[in-house]
Amino acid sequence: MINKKVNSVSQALEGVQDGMTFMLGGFGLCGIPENAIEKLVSLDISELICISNNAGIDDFGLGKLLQNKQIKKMIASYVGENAEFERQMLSGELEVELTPQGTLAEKCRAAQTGIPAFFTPAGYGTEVAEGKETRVFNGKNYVMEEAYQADFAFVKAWKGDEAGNLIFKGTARNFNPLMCGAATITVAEVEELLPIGGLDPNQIHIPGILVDRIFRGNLYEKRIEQLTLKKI
Amino acid sequence: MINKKVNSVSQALEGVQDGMTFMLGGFGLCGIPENAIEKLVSLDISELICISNNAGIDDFGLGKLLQNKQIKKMIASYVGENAEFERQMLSGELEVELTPQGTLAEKCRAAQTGIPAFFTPAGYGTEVAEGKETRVFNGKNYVMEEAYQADFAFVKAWKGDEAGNLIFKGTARNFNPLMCGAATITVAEVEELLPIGGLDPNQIHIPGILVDRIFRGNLYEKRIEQLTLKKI
Amino acid sequence: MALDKNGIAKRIAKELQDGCYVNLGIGIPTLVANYVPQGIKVEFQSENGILGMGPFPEKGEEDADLINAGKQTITSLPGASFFDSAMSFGMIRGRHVDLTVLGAMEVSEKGDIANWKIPGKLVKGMGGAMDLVASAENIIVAMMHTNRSGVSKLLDKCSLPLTGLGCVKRIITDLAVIDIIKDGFLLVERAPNVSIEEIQNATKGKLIIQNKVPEMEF
Amino acid sequence: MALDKNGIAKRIAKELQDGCYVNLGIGIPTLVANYVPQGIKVEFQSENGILGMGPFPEKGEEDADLINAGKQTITSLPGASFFDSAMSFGMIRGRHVDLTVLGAMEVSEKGDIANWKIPGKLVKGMGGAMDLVASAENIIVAMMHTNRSGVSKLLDKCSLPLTGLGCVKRIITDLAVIDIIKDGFLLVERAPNVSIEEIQNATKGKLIIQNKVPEMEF
Repeated sequence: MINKKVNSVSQALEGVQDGMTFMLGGFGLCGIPENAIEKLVSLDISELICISNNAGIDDFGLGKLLQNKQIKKMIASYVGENAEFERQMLSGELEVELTPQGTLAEKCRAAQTGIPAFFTPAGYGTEVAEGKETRVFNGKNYVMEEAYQADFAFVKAWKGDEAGNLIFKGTARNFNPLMCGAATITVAEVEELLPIGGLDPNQIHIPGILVDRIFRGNLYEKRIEQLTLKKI
Repeated sequence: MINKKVNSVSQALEGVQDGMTFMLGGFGLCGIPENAIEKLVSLDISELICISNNAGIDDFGLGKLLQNKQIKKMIASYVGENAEFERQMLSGELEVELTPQGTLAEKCRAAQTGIPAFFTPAGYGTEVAEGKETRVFNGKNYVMEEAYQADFAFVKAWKGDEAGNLIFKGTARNFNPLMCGAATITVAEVEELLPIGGLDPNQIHIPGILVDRIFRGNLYEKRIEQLTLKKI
Repeated sequence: MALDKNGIAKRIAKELQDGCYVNLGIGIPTLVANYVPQGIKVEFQSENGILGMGPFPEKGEEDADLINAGKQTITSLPGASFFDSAMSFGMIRGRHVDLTVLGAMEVSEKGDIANWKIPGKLVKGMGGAMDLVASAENIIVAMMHTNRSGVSKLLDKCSLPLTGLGCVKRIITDLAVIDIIKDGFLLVERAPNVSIEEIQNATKGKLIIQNKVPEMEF
Repeated sequence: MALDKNGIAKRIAKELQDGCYVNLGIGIPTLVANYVPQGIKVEFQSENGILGMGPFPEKGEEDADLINAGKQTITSLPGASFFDSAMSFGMIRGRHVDLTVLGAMEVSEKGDIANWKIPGKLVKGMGGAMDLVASAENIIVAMMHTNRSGVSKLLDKCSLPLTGLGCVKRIITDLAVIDIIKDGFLLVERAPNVSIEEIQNATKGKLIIQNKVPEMEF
């Protein structure tokens, strides 16, 4: 097997540069590549374009890159719950491209699987469809959407092996599998890194061919955004 | 949970009619819905359109429906190794639409996921692209392909639960997951049918929402097409 | 008397049919899960990647890797499954999810809905709402009849950027149940002790009143 | 002397680079797996849904649920993974598979390939070949230089229905290694003891000979 293991987050991030486009997995703070983000915050890179369903919160996740003004443009579906984001957006400091969540997911998957464009009903008749080709299939209106192009994808999995195979947990799966192989270089961080052959081949969510570098994350805070408990 | 269990293959096939379009999972004889096919052979229905990567062999799998002359049109990617198929095709008794394998897979997935059409490079410049829209993205040529429309999908999984959740085994997975929910009614047959909650939610390949009826197959011959052993 | 949020949720729960897969939006729709009628089996999908969503966890049982689309900690029921966002929206676009209940800022008498942006003021983003409203077979809007300033949210035409076009089938508010029909808003039911006149006054779009309008039953 | 099928496979194996993901077609290409150079790690993908394909099983270890694209029983190596056909061709279209080796009936000097149909006579179908040739970064054709009747399979123009357009980079036959360049077939290497004249006679398309043409090394 081809071995994808790197020994540190620094090695995993080798090659990141100003102005690059990054994909980052996660939904809210669930399943975000915490270690990669933490490292990116410490690097002297900016003017980034980030594709991620959400933009973190003020002091966690992508919110930290925003605070640092490292992000030039954000491509996301939902950006509520982030005051600094809203400030930068309304002041014009931050470019924002809002995309329906299913379209965002499918545009990642399209990049992963060599589909340059596809049609979706989402956003037809709204400002999302402005300037885009629309077409009727079987009497219903659809919008043509194109695959993303990105330089790095940062994803977070639960378990992985050194061949780059990944298994995700619960709803921390979300966009992570779809971003693997969707950028020029895919960096996966995992909570548990097993030797090659440590995973059941039938249970692998993402085959190692879609991952270029894999490392075990040192620290996972896994912050909960909305702790909601059963009322007694 | 919503319960999808039916008690027999007869119940599972209720509603099949002359002239319908069926999707059938499997690659070669690997992972084919043996019990559904066996039952279809015994029913008085014909003029069928079948979407399946292969057409079985003369005396097994879809080959049996062919022998019986129940199939009007076959949509497949590879039909070698089937003399009766070749005879019917060359004599004009059988309509055949040959489709690149990846395109066939993606057209099923498109039907499953509400994508009416997508672009693929496969078949550009060949007779497969004749009459289809082509387009250049980033300097490369692509063909537009549309989602399939089918009445029934017959798939075979390894394990399932009564909620319709499915887990496939090895390379018997192939087209089966992609056909789930890609037709009006999806019928899944499994080797092992567990009560609801019997599967790890993290390991389910196809969620029950994409399956309408599930039953345990009585008989799996699982014939091997090319037994090939290590030379000693 | 106008319903509270739980009252709206309770009335919406009556729309649930046995064997339905349901996606509940953030806010009032989330409450619907508390009022599933007895004897009926429905499954809740949350678009961040779970089918078979269960109630909120007990204290100490919460899992950061198990949340709903509102980012709340949840549990999974036996028979649940987890999947990625492409599969999740595949279910939605592919019309496998039977019913979507979501909130709105405005609904027009053509069934247009706006719920993601107030230009220059507030931009939350559409999240999964555009996919949901463009795809679901059956879409119910759950909302208050008027906004905090008392202005009607049921309009002849939406003033805010749209989320979807001609997609809403039914609106359930604190005052009424209203269907979108060809000519406008058809008043189907009144909240208990709410008069037709009150509803009329709170509705800016064309309200159609046919025959006697019954009170909601729960 | 012209190579046999194993000889062709052996020469092709020299094209394998460390860290490559490779898809091997049916026939001669399958044999390439037997000759992976020492010290090099490659992974074999089979488009029916496995990455990390291993050798054929021992007697009694065969599993009907574990086959390759040629429908042969196989094994999986530690680190292997199974996946569905959409993911499999996603890997192929998405250019994650680095090298494709496949057979052909005809190849033209423009790099066009035909390998799925002889009108009126034989129709096997394209299987995954059209996806593979339209997508792979690097495509090597493995075939005999002439067909059973001794007619060249390297033509100025394909006479059979095409599988793909201008996609073949290199052809390795029983007689030669040939690259497709702008002007035609560039003769790169000769099989041991095969003369340039023999190759010229067996090639119908334009054969370009630059400098001295070395013999293949293994």
